[in-house]
Order: sequence, then C-alpha cells, then structure tokens
Amino acid sequence: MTFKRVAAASVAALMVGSPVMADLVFPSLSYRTGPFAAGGIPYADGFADYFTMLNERDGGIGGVAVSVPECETAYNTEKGVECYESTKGMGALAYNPLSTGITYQLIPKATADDIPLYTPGYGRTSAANGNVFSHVFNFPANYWNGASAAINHVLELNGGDLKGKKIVLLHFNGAYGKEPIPTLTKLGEKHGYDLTTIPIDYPGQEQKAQWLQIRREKPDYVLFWGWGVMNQVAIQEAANIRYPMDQFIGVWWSGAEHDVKPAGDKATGYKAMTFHGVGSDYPVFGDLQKYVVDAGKAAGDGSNVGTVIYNRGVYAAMMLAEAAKKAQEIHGVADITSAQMRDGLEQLEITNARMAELGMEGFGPEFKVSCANHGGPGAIAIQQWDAAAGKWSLISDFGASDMEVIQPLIDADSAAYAAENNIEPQCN
Amino acid sequence: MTTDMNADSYVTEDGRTIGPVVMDLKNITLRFGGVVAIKDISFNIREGEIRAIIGPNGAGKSSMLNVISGFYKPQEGEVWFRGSKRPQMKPYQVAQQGLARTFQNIALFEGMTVLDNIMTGRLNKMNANLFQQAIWKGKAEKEELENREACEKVIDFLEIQHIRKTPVGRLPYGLKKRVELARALAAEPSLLLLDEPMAGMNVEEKEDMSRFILDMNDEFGTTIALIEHDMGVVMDLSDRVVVMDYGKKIGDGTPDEVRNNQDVIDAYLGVSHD
Amino acid sequence: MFYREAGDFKTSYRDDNQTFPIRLDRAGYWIALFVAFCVIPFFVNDYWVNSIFAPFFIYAIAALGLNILTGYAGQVSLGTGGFMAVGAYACYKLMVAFPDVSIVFHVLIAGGITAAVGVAFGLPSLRIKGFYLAVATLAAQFFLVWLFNKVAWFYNYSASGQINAPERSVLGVVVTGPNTEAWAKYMICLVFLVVLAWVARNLTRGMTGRKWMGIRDMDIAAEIIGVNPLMAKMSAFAVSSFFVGVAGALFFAVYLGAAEAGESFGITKSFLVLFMIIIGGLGSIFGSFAGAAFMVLMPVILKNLLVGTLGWPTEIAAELEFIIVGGLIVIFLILEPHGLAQLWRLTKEKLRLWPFPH
Amino acid sequence: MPEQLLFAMEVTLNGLMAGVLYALVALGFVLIFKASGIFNFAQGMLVVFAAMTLVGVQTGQIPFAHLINTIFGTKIHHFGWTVPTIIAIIVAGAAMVLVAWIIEKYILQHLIGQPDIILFMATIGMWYFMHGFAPLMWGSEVMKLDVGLAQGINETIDTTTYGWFGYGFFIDNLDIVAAIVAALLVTALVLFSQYTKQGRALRAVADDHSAALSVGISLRFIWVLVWSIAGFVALVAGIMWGSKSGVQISLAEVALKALPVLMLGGFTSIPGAIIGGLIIGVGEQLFEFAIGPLVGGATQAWFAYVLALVFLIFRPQGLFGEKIIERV
Repeated sequence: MTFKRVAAASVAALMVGSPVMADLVFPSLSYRTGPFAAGGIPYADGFADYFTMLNERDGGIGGVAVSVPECETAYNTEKGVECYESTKGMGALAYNPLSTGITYQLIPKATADDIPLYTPGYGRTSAANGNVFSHVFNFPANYWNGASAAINHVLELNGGDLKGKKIVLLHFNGAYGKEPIPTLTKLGEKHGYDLTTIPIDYPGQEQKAQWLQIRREKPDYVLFWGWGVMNQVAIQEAANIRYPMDQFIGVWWSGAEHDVKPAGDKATGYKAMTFHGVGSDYPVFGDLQKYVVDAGKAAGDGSNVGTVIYNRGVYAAMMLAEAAKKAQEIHGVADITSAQMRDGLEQLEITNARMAELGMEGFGPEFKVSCANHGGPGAIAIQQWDAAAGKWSLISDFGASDMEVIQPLIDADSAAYAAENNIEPQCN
Repeated sequence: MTTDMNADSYVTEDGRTIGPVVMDLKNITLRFGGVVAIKDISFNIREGEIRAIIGPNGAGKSSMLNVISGFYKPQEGEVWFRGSKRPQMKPYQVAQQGLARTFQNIALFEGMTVLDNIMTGRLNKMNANLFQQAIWKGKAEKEELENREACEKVIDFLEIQHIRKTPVGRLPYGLKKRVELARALAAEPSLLLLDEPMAGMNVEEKEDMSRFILDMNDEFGTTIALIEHDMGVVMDLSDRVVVMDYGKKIGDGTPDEVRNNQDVIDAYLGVSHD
Repeated sequence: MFYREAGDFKTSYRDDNQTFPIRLDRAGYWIALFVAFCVIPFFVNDYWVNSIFAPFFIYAIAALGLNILTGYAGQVSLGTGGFMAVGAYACYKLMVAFPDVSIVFHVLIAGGITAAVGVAFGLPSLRIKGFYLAVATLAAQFFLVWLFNKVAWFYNYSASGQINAPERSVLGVVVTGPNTEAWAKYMICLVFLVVLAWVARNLTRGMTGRKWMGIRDMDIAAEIIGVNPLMAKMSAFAVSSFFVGVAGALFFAVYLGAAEAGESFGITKSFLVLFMIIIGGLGSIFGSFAGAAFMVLMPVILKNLLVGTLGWPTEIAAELEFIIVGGLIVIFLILEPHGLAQLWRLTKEKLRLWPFPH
Repeated sequence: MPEQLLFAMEVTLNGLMAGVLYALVALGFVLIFKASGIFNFAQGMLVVFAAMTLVGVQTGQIPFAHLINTIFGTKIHHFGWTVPTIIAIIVAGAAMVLVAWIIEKYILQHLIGQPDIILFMATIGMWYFMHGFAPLMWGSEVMKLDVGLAQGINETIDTTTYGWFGYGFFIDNLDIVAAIVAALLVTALVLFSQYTKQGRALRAVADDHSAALSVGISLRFIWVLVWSIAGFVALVAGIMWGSKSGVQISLAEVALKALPVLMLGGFTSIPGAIIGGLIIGVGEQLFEFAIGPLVGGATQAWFAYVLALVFLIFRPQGLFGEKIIERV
C-alpha cells in the first residue's frame, strides 16, 4: 500500500500547492547545479540575501514583506519554463531568468502575461529599445555596451589610436557569444583595427587550436565572451602561452573569482568589464553581514559575500527593490501588481544620492530609465585581478559607451523583431 | 506420360510429375581467399523433385546453397534459372524470383511472433506503399488480410496453430525449425532450399519433418533442394542426390545409384586419400 | 478476474489484427482518448500544459520516431537532437517565408525536410552496423548544430542567432506565440501525437514494420528472404526523422516559442530521447509513451515533492532528483530488464490470471 | 622553412598531445568493454567523481557538508586540515575501488547474463545517479586541482626550436606530463595483463566469458578488478583534465570526445584507443588550422565524428577491430 501512498503524494505534488502570498514576490530562477553552478550559486545567494536584508532591516519594501521563491533551472530552458509557470501563480512581480535561452523564450510570454523581465547584463541586447520590448528591462548595461567599453578602454591605453591594431574576439559559439560581433565590426570600421573572431564550442574544455592561433597571430588585445568551464580553461591557456594578461579582457560573465583562481598566480593582470562595484567595501555589506549572515538567514554559507557574482545578484535585487518602491509611489498602493511593477521599472531613477542612502555609493552609475530606453546608460568599468591579494579591483570609472554606433544596431534588431511579431511601438 | 527420367518430364513411381530443369548450375567454383570451397561443380534441379545434397562435414554443401540463394558470389561458373542465365543479383532479388530457404542455424526473427515471422515470408506478395500502410486503409488492409489467410493455411498445414502469437524467442528448438519452414513455405516458392532441416532433432521430430517435406512436395508441388546428414532420411525422401566431398562432386543420381557409387562409399567410410 | 480474454472470441482476421485485442484494453483506450480530447482541455492551465503536457506529448513524438529507427529497425541513433533542430529551423523558415500557409503544413513539411536529411545521414548504415553506426549519427548531431549556428540564413541574420516563433493560428485559434491559450497548445500537440502514434502503430504492425524488425533481428537472413536492406533502412530513417522533425518543429514553435541550435538541440537532447525509449521499452509504441512520461514527469514530481512539499533547498533537491531517477532506472532494470512496456505487459499477464495464479 | 609549414608542424605536435588526453579517457571505456562487453556510459562521471574526491580529500572538505548542514542546521565545511597529494591520490584510488565494488555488488551482479543493451542502460542509471551524487558529496563549485604538475609553455622546446627554425614551438608542460603518464599507464596495464595471474584471468574473460568461468575464474572478482582499473584510469584522466580547468561537473563531457576515438580504434583494442586518440587529436587540430578559418571556425565540434565516419565507411569494424565475417 505504500506504493499507493507515494502515487497519491506524487499526484498531489504535481499540483502546485503553494498558497498565494500577500507578499511582494520576486522569483529567483537560479542554477545551483549543472555545468554553470559555480556562477549560479553566488548570484542566487546575493539576490536572496539582499531581499532578506530588506525584510529584516526595513520590514520589506514599503511595509510589505518580500518573498523570493527559488526555482532550480540548472541553466536549462525547459526547466526554466516549468519554473516560470510554477511561480507565476504566486503573484510574481518580475522575473530575472538568469539565462539567455530562458530570457528569449520568456520575452513574448511574459509580455503577454503582463509581467516585466529584468535582465541586467544578459539576455536580448536589443531589448534596450523599450518601444518594442515593453516588458523587458536590461539596464544598466548590455553586451554591446560591453564591447564598446572594452574598445574605449583599449583606445585609452593607446592614446586614442587603434589603426592597424589586431584585436581578437574569443567567444562562446552560441547566441550569447555572438552578441558583440556586430558592434565590434562596426567599431572596427570606425577606429581602424582588425577584428578576428575565434569561436569556442560548448563546453570549451579543449581550446588548444584557439590559443595556438592566438599565439601565431599575436593580437594586441584579446576580448573574451565565455561562460562556465570555458573561462577557467581560457585563462589557463592564456597563461600557458604567456599571453600578456593585461591585454586580455573578459566580459562580466568571464570575470569572477572562480574563473581566475584555478590558474593561480599567472592570472594576475587579467581584466574584466563590470557594471557594478567589486569587493565588500560598501556600507550595505555591513548590513548584509549583520541582518542576514550573522543572523543565520543567508541563502548560502556566507562565504560568497563580496565576490563579483554575489555583488551582481545584490545589485539586481537592489534595482528590483527600488523599482518596486517607485511603483508603490506612482500607484499609491503598497501591494503592487506586476503591471504596476513594470511602470516602476520604466520610471526608475537611480541617483548618486540614492545610492549613498542605500549604502552603495559608487557601486554603480547614475541613470534614468524611460519608456523608449530600457537599457540604461551603458556605463561600464574595468576591473583587474590580483592573484596575490586574491581580489579584483576597479581600475576605471563607469565610462559611457559609444551609443552612436550601438543605437542603430539596437534599432535595426528590434525593428526586425517587431516586424516578425507585428508589434506596435508603445511610446509615442 | 513417360517414366523415363531423361525425358523433359516424367512421372515417378509414386505418381508425382517431375518437370523440366528449373535451376541449372554450371561449373561453379567458389573460393574464400586461398581456400577453395567449391570446385567446378555442375548439377541441376528439376521442377517438382526433391533434390538432396549430401556429403561429409566441410564438403561445401552449405556454400553451395548460399551460391544458389545468391548470398555468395562464385568466382567462376553460371547459374541458370528457368532457362536463362542469372545475372549478378543481390540475395533479396533472388528471393523475389521465387527462391525461399531455411538455415542450418535457425535464422528466425527472435523478437517477432510466430505469425509475424511467417508473414515475412509473404513480403514479396505485398506491395502497398508506405502511405497506404501508414493509414491502414484500402490496399494495405486488404493485402494484410488476404495474406494472413494464406499464412493460416501454412500454419494449419504445419500444425503450429497454438503458438501463433508466441514470440519466437520463447520456442523450443524443434518448433523453431518448423516455424522457419513455415516462413519459407509461406512464400509459395518455386524452389525451396532446406539447409539441414532435421539437424538436432529426435526421431519423432524427424518423422514429423519428413512427413511435412513429402507433403509439401506432394500437395503444393514445391520443388525442394535439401542438405541433410542423416543418410537414411535422404535416401528415403529424395528423387535424386548430389554427393560432395572436399568441394568436389563425387556422385550424382538416384539414391540407388549413389548408394552403389564407389567414390561415395569411400568418402563416407573414410578411405585414406593417398 | 475482471481483466481477461476468455470468452472474447475473434471471428475474423480483422478482429484478430486489431491493436487492442482484449475488450478491457480497448475500452481503456477509448476512455483515455475521450478524457484526453473531451475532458482535459476544459481543465488545463498554463502550468499543466507548459510543464507537463506539451513536453510530454512532444517528447513522446520524438520517442516514437527514435523507437521506429532504433527499437524496430535496430539502427542506433544519437542524432535525434540534430534532427529536431532541422525540424525546428525548417519550420521557422517556412513560418516566416509563407505566413499565410497553415502552420500544420509548415510542421508537416518540416518533418518531410527532416526525413530527407535523415536519409542522407542514414546512408552509412548500409556499411556500418551496431554501435559503430552511432558515430554516423553523432556526426549528424554535431555537424547540424554547428551549421545552424554558423549559417546566418537559417536564423534570418538576427544578431544573436536565436529564432522566435511568430504568432500563427489553426482554424482561427492561435496556436503559436505568446497569446496561445493553454487548451489550444494542448490540443495541437495532442492531435499531432495521436495521429502520429496511429501512423506508427499501422506501420509497425504491417509489412514495413516486419521488414524493419527483420533487419533488426537478423539482417542477413532478412535480406536472403527478400528484404531489400537499402529500402528497409532508408524507410526507417525517413519515417523516424519525419517524426523527430515534427517533434522539433512543435518543440520550437508551440512549446518554447524561441530556440537556439546549440542550447535547445544539443547532444543532451539526443541522449534524453534515447534514454526514453530504452527505459520505456525498445520496439514498443506504449514504451515510447511510458519512457517520455517517465523522463518528463519524474523530475517535475520529484521537484514538487522535495521543494514544494518538503521544503528542501533547491540544489539538494535537484541533486536528489538525479540520484532518484538513476536509482529508479537501475531498480527497474533489475526487476524487469526490458523496460516499462514489458513491466506493464507482465503486470497485465498476471492480472489476466488473477485471482487464480496457478 | 616557410612559416605555414612551421605552424602546421606545431599544430600537429599539439594535436598529438591533445590526442593523448583523449586516449586517456577512451582507455577507461575500452578496459570495461573488453572485459565485460559493457559500453560504460558513466565513464565521464567516474572521471568527475574521481577528481572531485581527490580534491575534496586533499583540501580536507567534509563530504555531504551541505546536506548535513541542511538537515542538522550545522555549519561545517572543512576538517581544517590538508592531506598530502600522494595520500589524497591513494585515498581517491581506494574510493574508486569501493565504487567498483558497489557497482558490482548492487548492480552488475543482478544483471548477469542480460543482453548488452540492458547493461548499457544500467550505466545510464549510474550516470544519472553519480550526476547527483558527486555534487551532493562535494558541492557544485569549481574545485581547484593542484597536484603539483608543471603547466605552461615548455621553455626548452621553445628555445630549441627557435634556434632551429626561428620560430619557437609551443608545447604545454602538462601535455608532456600527460603523455608520460599515459605511456606509463599503458605499459603498466600491459605488464599487468601479461605477467600476473589476475591479468591472465582478465584476458581469459575478455576472450570468452563462459570458457573462463569453466576453468574457475571468478567473474565477480574480474568485474570488480576491471571497474577498479577503469576507475583508476578515470582518476588519472581527471587529474590531467582537471589541472587545466578546475574540477566541475562539466568535466564529464570529455567522455564525448572519447566516442569518436573508440569508433576509430575499435572498442576492444588498447593500442586502438591510443592510436585512435592521436589520429583524432592531430586530425581535428590540423583541420581547424587549415580549413577552420574558411568556414568560420569551431570545427572541432564535429570534425572528429566526421573523420571517424569516413574511416568507418572504409573499415566498418574500426581500425583495430576484428574483420567482420558475415555468415548464415
């Protein structure tokens, strides 16, 4: 008869049993398992811990408690669909799907369900065009901003002249890795450098051919769009061929502690882009420590606090919390809906003064979201790894990117999407 | 009609009509690398007769059968079928010409039921196309039912009604042999090749099998060529016998003729070859 | 006692040939169809369709296709993911190029294109046999995914290489895109599944199926009794790829709505579908359903049980899911090595005799 | 010498080195297949599990710490000690023997006499099981593996070749170590199977199961033995691959690279695995070097399989497989 009981329990389990909560619900589609777990764990921890801190310290947002139901996607699109559907009914206010694949398939779906998507630093770049993507927000920066910022950094190092320089883009051979190619090509026409793209196929455990090619061609700079085990191997191989680390610049998904640590001391000097602050030298981390970690309420074991990806989770949570606050202001209700949340995101304004109030002064740039611009300022800083000290440090301010080149690309790509899907521009 | 065996067709003592030559093998030589399996052998098979190929182990009997059924391609020699020379053919094309056979080590489709195995024997009688089969209407269903009926006749004849729906893998050896025979018979072959149909059987099963072979020949007029070890059975069953030894033909004729052939006696009694 | 065939006599070969010769099975089949078509559509919501029914139906189609090739015709294939990608990308190109043609035709033509590609990659099966054939299909898997990634024409030159399914409708009901009602999504998948399962059943019980099984069980003997191995193998590759292509098209257009070759149709997909038919039962239509159900439902049930009901942390639950699925596979094997379908058959045989087992 | 030729030589050398790493993974498959006819789908997971155990033991990590913390509300992570590399390797090796014993006792023993496909399915079950079990035991983070192997460009080769051609070749020290270890491993395996009683028993079983049983060889012992050896080979492969990338679950994917090697070399031949690995390694590196840039690169994704396919069309039984004679 035990079998019968298990069967009955299974059927009951299939029906999602969680009651609808009167909280502000921000589901966390995390991946703490699978090939990319190393990046997924600290992000999910940071995301959850920030909201826990708001609950503990401020009693939630505007007096309403926040709940962060977590759902494991293992970076798998189909599991992401299940997670979306199973958390949607809880009154989800916004989704941060944390995977390119899941984002792409949620963009139309969430739009139809009137739930905003917040995809900081990933997902569909052209979603920055709020005219077409009414429910998608990817401020403060996207991959094309990243590509431009990297070139700006290189320009700065070379006194503003890149004529005849060789730049290699080493990238994951998939949607995410191919994102920067159009921008870099256009920028190449503008600044006169040679661009070579070298793809690496998933999983990227073996990159010998790619690095031999880099060794032969001796590029002046290598830009890198990798993810997962690809990062560790690339940094190790760069060290192996003794490529100068300070000419090797990764995107923000290739610039975490666990990416550089396996290569040891030789990784010193490696650079990465970032759109938020590094380290735990901000007042907010004191509160996180006090209200969350020390109180035993942390999502993880507390050891990730202050790491690059943890901070990114904190930053994303902060943005959503601020947008929720904005939404409460606009609509004058505390218990907002997802549609109101969308308005909050669209009218969000982050000032330095507000950042200071939040205990995050200098953690990210100032900006204002608008109906047409969901992409923020695209301001990006460069961080550099010091293996001896075991930490990243910012070596530049959050600098603007070349919107002159990027904006037409965004317009073209979003226009194509709008045409395929019969979308009317929403801002007039 | 005459009883003269050299005539175009004649009537045997037990009243069966033996017709003209169906299959004529001319100077067949088959080599595997350096090994000569069959050396310059010629003989023929006539319509309606039971033709036996005998010989000690390794004489090349099974190779001969494989040449007839097109599985081995002889290096020299010609195969004539129904009065015309057979071109190079794939085994399945040979089967389409009306040859069916059984195998020394049973070659049934173990994952299918007895009925399905027997139905495969009729695959050359069915030609509904893929689409018709996919929707199972019209020609496909009609053919299936007609051929099922034909198979049921064979099933009745070989007395295997009770195991129709049993997967072949579960059957005992003797029954498998019978199912294999049924599959070959279901094809209504103009020439049926039997490779040691009685190997490994007990006396009772052998008697059953002999009866089936004779009845097949008698009732359906099937031409049969068979390989067999059991000399007694061969001599009782067959109209004519070819004797092979070391890839060569050492005798050919009626059972009585062969029995008295000195070379055959030597081969079977094991006279030293020096 | 209640489940038996005694007294249920067949008077024609047509009756004897039917799919469910036992009366109770037949009744169960019609009830299941009735419930699937006339009851469930009124109760489904987004969660049930998107998390359970749509993936289950679509994987069942893919499993049927692979089972035809591997289970019935005995040709091992690890290219299912690649062939699904062909179906998906063909469907996308057709949807965008001919917006006025019904999506049903797009899906079917996508299946046809996949069939052609399948036949091309199936040709080496004439020389390479058994496990070695897996390499030919692996070559297809990796080459096709690489191709869809590399050639921008396939994804209409979009910046990231993702494809998105535009909104299309059947008989005025929207079936693709974000505005699809749950029941519409459910129905289109169900209709394709039922029709294709019926086709698979017809093909496998007729002469084509016997030729496939002949090739599988003993290819040389099959050739000698008259099966043309070229035709048999190629028809198996074609039909199988057609099914898989349809599954890929539905997977992209109806289920996910967006896809990328490497992520949605990678080698893991090939293995997943292979596991389904192995666990369900090779050479069994029911097994394809059972295997797809097991692999789709098991993780969802376990997740809801462990996370939803017991409140375990998600990563421990995810790891336990793997452990439990793996453990169940091994336990099933030890209990009944020939898959869920055989387990089901044996249960029914026992039931037939119940309550007099001797 | 023209530059392109030099580059091609360098690529070839590196291809050989990559091939050694492929061969190391393929070897694990061959051993089990030869002795028991099982295609061990879980070999890649054995690599992950072995490497994780090694690092876990070495750094003094507490197994199942996360699970324990969740159930008991504790906060434990490490024992607070580190274990010398050599001892950690021995412990990890012992763990693999234990795994082999468990697999034999709880899985294979119940499946004796079943068709190959059933045993293959059982290894799929093992793959799933270990996919969950390994991170549950040791966590999902990237584990840094450092057993003190040299890494990076080999200076001697660089300067020597520079002296000869005016272009210094790049060879990774780790690859040289891997080649030496692989050579030692294969030699040890050959010596073991030729000169020890157990080795002879192993070969007897590989030749003919029932004949070996009839002369009194214990199949159970042989299976434990061969799975243990495969586990040890997995550990070595895990060390080599893990030194480069850190240890994480995606290490299991290296097993995919072994498939074309096996197809090429034949499932039953140890020299086949080595030579197959070398051919695949050189082939895909040279192809990427010569043709890759013309078609957009990343051809390694499929080239190995297409190469194996072409070989198989001409030799359906693989390079070292026995010729298939068809008979009825």
